Amino acid sequence: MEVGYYGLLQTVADLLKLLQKEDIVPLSADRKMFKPAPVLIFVAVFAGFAVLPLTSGFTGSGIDAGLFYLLAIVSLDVMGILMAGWGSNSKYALFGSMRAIAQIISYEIPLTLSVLCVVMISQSLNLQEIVYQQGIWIGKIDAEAVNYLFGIKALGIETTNIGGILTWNIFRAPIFLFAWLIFFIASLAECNRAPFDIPEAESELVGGFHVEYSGFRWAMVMLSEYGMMLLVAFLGAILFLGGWNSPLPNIGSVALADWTSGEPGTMVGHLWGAFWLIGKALLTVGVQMWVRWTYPRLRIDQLMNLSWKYLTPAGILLVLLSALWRMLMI
Amino acid sequence: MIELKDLLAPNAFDPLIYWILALFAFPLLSFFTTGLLKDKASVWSSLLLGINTCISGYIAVTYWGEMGTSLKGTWFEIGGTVFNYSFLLDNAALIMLVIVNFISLLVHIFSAEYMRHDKAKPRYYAFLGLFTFSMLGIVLFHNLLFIFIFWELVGLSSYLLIGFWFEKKSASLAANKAFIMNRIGDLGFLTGLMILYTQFETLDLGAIEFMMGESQIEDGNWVVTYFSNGKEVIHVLDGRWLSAAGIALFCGAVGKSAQFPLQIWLPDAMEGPTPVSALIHAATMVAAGVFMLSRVFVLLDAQALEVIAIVGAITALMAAVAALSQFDIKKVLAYSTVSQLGYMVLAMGVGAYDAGLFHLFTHAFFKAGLFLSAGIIIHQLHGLESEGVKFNTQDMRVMGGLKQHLPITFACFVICSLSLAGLPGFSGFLSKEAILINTHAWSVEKGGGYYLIELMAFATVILTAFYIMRAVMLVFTGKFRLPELTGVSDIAGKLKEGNRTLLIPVVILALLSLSFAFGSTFDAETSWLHKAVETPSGAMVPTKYAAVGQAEMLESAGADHIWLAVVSIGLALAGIIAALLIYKPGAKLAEAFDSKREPVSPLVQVSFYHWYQDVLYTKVILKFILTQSKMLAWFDEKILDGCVNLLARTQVVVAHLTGMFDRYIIDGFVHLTAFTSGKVGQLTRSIQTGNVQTYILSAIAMLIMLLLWFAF
Amino acid sequence: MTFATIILYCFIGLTLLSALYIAFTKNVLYAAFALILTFLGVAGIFMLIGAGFIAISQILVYVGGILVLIVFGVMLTNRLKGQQVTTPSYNKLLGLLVSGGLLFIFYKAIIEANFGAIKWIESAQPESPGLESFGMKLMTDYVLAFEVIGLLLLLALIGAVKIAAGARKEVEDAS
Amino acid sequence: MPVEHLVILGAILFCIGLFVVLTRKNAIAVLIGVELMLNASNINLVAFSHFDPDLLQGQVFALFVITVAAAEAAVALAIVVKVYQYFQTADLDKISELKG
Repeated sequence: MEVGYYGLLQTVADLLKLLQKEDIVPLSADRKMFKPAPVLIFVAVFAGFAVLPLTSGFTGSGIDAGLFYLLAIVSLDVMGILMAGWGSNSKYALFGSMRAIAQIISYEIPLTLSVLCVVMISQSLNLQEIVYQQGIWIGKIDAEAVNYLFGIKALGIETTNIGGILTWNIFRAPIFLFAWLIFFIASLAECNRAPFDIPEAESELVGGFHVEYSGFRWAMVMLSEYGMMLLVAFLGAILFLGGWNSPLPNIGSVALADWTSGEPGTMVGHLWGAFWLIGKALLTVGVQMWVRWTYPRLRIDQLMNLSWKYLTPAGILLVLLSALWRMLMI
Repeated sequence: MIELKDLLAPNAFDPLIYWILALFAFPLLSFFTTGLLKDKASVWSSLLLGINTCISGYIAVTYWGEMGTSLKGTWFEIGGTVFNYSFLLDNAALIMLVIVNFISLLVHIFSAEYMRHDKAKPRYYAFLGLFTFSMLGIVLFHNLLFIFIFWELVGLSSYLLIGFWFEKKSASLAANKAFIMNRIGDLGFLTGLMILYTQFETLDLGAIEFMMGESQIEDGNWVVTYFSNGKEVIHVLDGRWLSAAGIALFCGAVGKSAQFPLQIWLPDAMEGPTPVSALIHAATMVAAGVFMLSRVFVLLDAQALEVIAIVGAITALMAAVAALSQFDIKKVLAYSTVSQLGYMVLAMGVGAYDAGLFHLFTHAFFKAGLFLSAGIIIHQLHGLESEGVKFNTQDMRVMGGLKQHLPITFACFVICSLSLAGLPGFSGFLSKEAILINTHAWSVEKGGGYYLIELMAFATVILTAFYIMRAVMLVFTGKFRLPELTGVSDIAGKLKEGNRTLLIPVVILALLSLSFAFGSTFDAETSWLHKAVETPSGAMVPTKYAAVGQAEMLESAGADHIWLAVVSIGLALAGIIAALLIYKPGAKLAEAFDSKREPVSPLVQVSFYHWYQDVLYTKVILKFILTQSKMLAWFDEKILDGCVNLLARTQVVVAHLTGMFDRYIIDGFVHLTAFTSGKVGQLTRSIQTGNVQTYILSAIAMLIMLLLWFAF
Repeated sequence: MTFATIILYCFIGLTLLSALYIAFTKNVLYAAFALILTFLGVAGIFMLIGAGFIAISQILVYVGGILVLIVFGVMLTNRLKGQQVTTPSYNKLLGLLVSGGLLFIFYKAIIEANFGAIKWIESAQPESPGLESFGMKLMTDYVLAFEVIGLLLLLALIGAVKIAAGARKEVEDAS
Repeated sequence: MPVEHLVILGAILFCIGLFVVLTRKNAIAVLIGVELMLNASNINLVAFSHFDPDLLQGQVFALFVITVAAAEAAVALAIVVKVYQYFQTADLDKISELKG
């Protein structure tokens, strides 16, 4: 039984249903911590959206240190989870929150390192600027900026006006293919998605840190979790996959890139930009779901091993390589 | 004038030093390495000794000469005092070198069989090596300090070997006895060294001899003048110190060479393995004393020589008497050694340096031969022992008629015995003859009571012949007494001649006991060996104290040479014939011999118990000392301690009084002080809460006050 | 009074209130969570007086790092029997006196110093510097301090791990 | 917006931190107080930096202070955990081995 055409309104209906539900607070819970915890999580996650450049002309807040801000504000999420786990006064919740925190803090490091790679190549913390660099409108930010194939100036193949997929970060510096991989894996762990979902591990912990929540508080927790997924998907798209830039390059007179993206600031530009960015982000979310269905859950030691023994050293190596790559670009 | 430095100055480098070091190195190597080996120890150490013998032979041939080769060097210096080492390879040293090595080698070979079944064989061979090494030191060094060091080493190694079977109480006691008796003698030796050092400020024998020659007797004082580091030194000692030095040095020889009154250790030393006895008696231990005497011979004055002669004669006679009635074959030989050593010392005493040394050399061979023959007998008899049958393998009462069973041993034993008895044609005759002639000359010179000495020497001849033939008869003739004693009749058939390893050394030694080995049959004077060791002409000792010249003495006695020889041969023959008659098979004494127990006749007891010397020492001297100690202890305990205790009691009473004063009055003050400071401490301590926050609190409070102070 | 100034005072109020809450609550965990608000308030103030980078660093380091550490510390150093993790206090009066006294002195000093009258403050043109110049500054004028601080951080982390790791040994042995 | 207000805010925050440090028995609560004090100093640094002609000195130092605070917190908490394992308490009142 679905609501709406093809069940399109199902989410809205669920939301409405959950909002109407009774706000149950367990008797032994610490009310002062139990209650605000979902709010903190929700705020932390959705504050991150503030700096995302949705299109070429539309950004919540275009601050200089946008990327830095995003990483910082998202880490607030940890405190919320801690509050929730502790406040619930339930061992499952506590275990879940402990696991979640250990995992999030561990994976924050490779995540940050992979992001750092991008920052080193782009020389900017401003997300909008990072996106501009990856497309044909690079001139709008810096009139003298030039893109080369693989970012290597020595090759002499200028791609400034070709744009499209060739100017995406994973093309500007091909080592970013690995950086993006690390980013993707780490981001999966950041939002507690399978195969890194031991904090929720239904089979052992029932539901992780939010096991005691119900009603609209539970809805907020779930909303922020899926919000987080979308956020990291957006971030991945912006950092590595060209953001709102069209994937299609100009090939001589067949100016596919020009045709599939509008002049920044114009309505066409907004539409095309939003289309491409949301498309890329949803595709990433799709991959996340696909991974969830495909892979089994990791054990805690495997999880930690992966982060500390493989992803972190690889991330450090990539940072070094990015620095070298940046040398090639100028 | 004499400069001490010049006397001690090292001479030019001589490759001889390498040979000497090699001589020391091989026995020492044997000492250190055989302990690591097991069954191969005998072969290995015999090989090393063989090499050493070859080296000594080579050196002897190369450096054979009249004056001897001397080698000097600086050992170390303390301030201006030089301690040097020096070697002297004169003929005596070279012969001793060969003899020591050669007999040691034979003993090694003999022991290979004799000690075959002993588990501690490596230790045994190690000790043999050490023994040889130490003896070589005495022979080669020409510095009294080094001689003393090696002298002590010889003492140590003899102690180790006598007590080799230390599981046996008697063996360890015998070792102790030997060691202690030697210590008493060494005390004398050390005293002699000190006297010499005071006078000459060096212990190098060459230097001492030289300076001795330069020293004088003025107003009864012994004066030595020389330069030491450019400063003139005049040492003056009372003239009697000179005699004292000689006698003190002789004391060392008394201990080591088993002279009266310290000779009692030697018979007990028979507790060691028989080859060791051979080594001790022939070449190493007891020879050391005589050899040392020969080394210091020129330092001995007439007084000392007289003492030496008398002691030697007494020893010779006493030991010969003691040998007459022993049951133990090794004891007979042991007393015989003591007696012969007495001869040697006597020779030294009468100034017959050459005769004494000559007798030392000849004696070394025939006594080693006798001991090793006895060793064969003991070893073969030991082979008869089994679980059920135990007997004393050294007791002559179990022997008899061994001629049939051990023919070669018999032959060797007889040859060596005749040599000991001093029959012409054997080496013993030569050397003994020389001693007797010299003694006669000396007695004639001195006259009076000194004829007694000569009498003793001649009496010893007949006794020697008698006791050694007694031993031969009892051991080899008649019937085998063991089967009867044990009650096992077929035991006699099992007795076999010793194998080649045992026989070869004995045969060699027997051959060397024949006089032709020394180039002369009747006259010692013509023997090459005798010629090689000429008496030092002209004494070094200041003339007033020097003995009468040797040459004149001999000349005066030359006429008596022939009849002296006749008398001594006659005496020896008389002794032999008496023994043959008394102990011939079927004779009364020989038949009843096996049933003999402890002797009853007082005269025989005197002989058997060696003049009761041991008893005398334990009963009289020890008892005297013990009684004295007890008295002293009583005196100490009752009177001295009583005084002390009284004093202590008084002290305690006073101490109590002062203690009370201390406790109540002085401590009262101290406690008051302590209490006060403790209270103050408690007060101040309460601030130290150990709590950081309190500290911060007070610090900030202070800061605030400070700021307020400055601001307002 | 601009809108930004009102917001600024709001942040100041938030900071003070949460700090006071920390000072007077007995529950260590509440204090720790109230600290979030304090830090966020301070971050807001920083943001509004043109120190955006510091503000974000404040959030990242304090909230994302130190606070988590503190909360973990609370959890690790208390036997979790009941719900409340309380801490008694002592020296309350003395503490109040001393900190009050210090505050009084500070206040006096600040008023007397009259910062507003200082020339370089008076003539200053408050503006927000770019992130880029901040980075340039760090990598040029302050590069030594920057490197040293990095080294310090590394050493501190290694030290912390070393100190805390000792106790885990038996657990590892057991497994 | 006068600079005094911010400086006074810093002073108040510092004193609150000091109060916490002085009165709390729990070692971690004391640590919280220390963090408050560090923040107070940061406020001062940034506040003056706002008017600073050189503009960034204060901010740079504030950044350093934050870093040092992070290091300090890590080490301090490690020590507290260790102390807790040893004394079975994090109560500063009871950890007074140095008591005179």
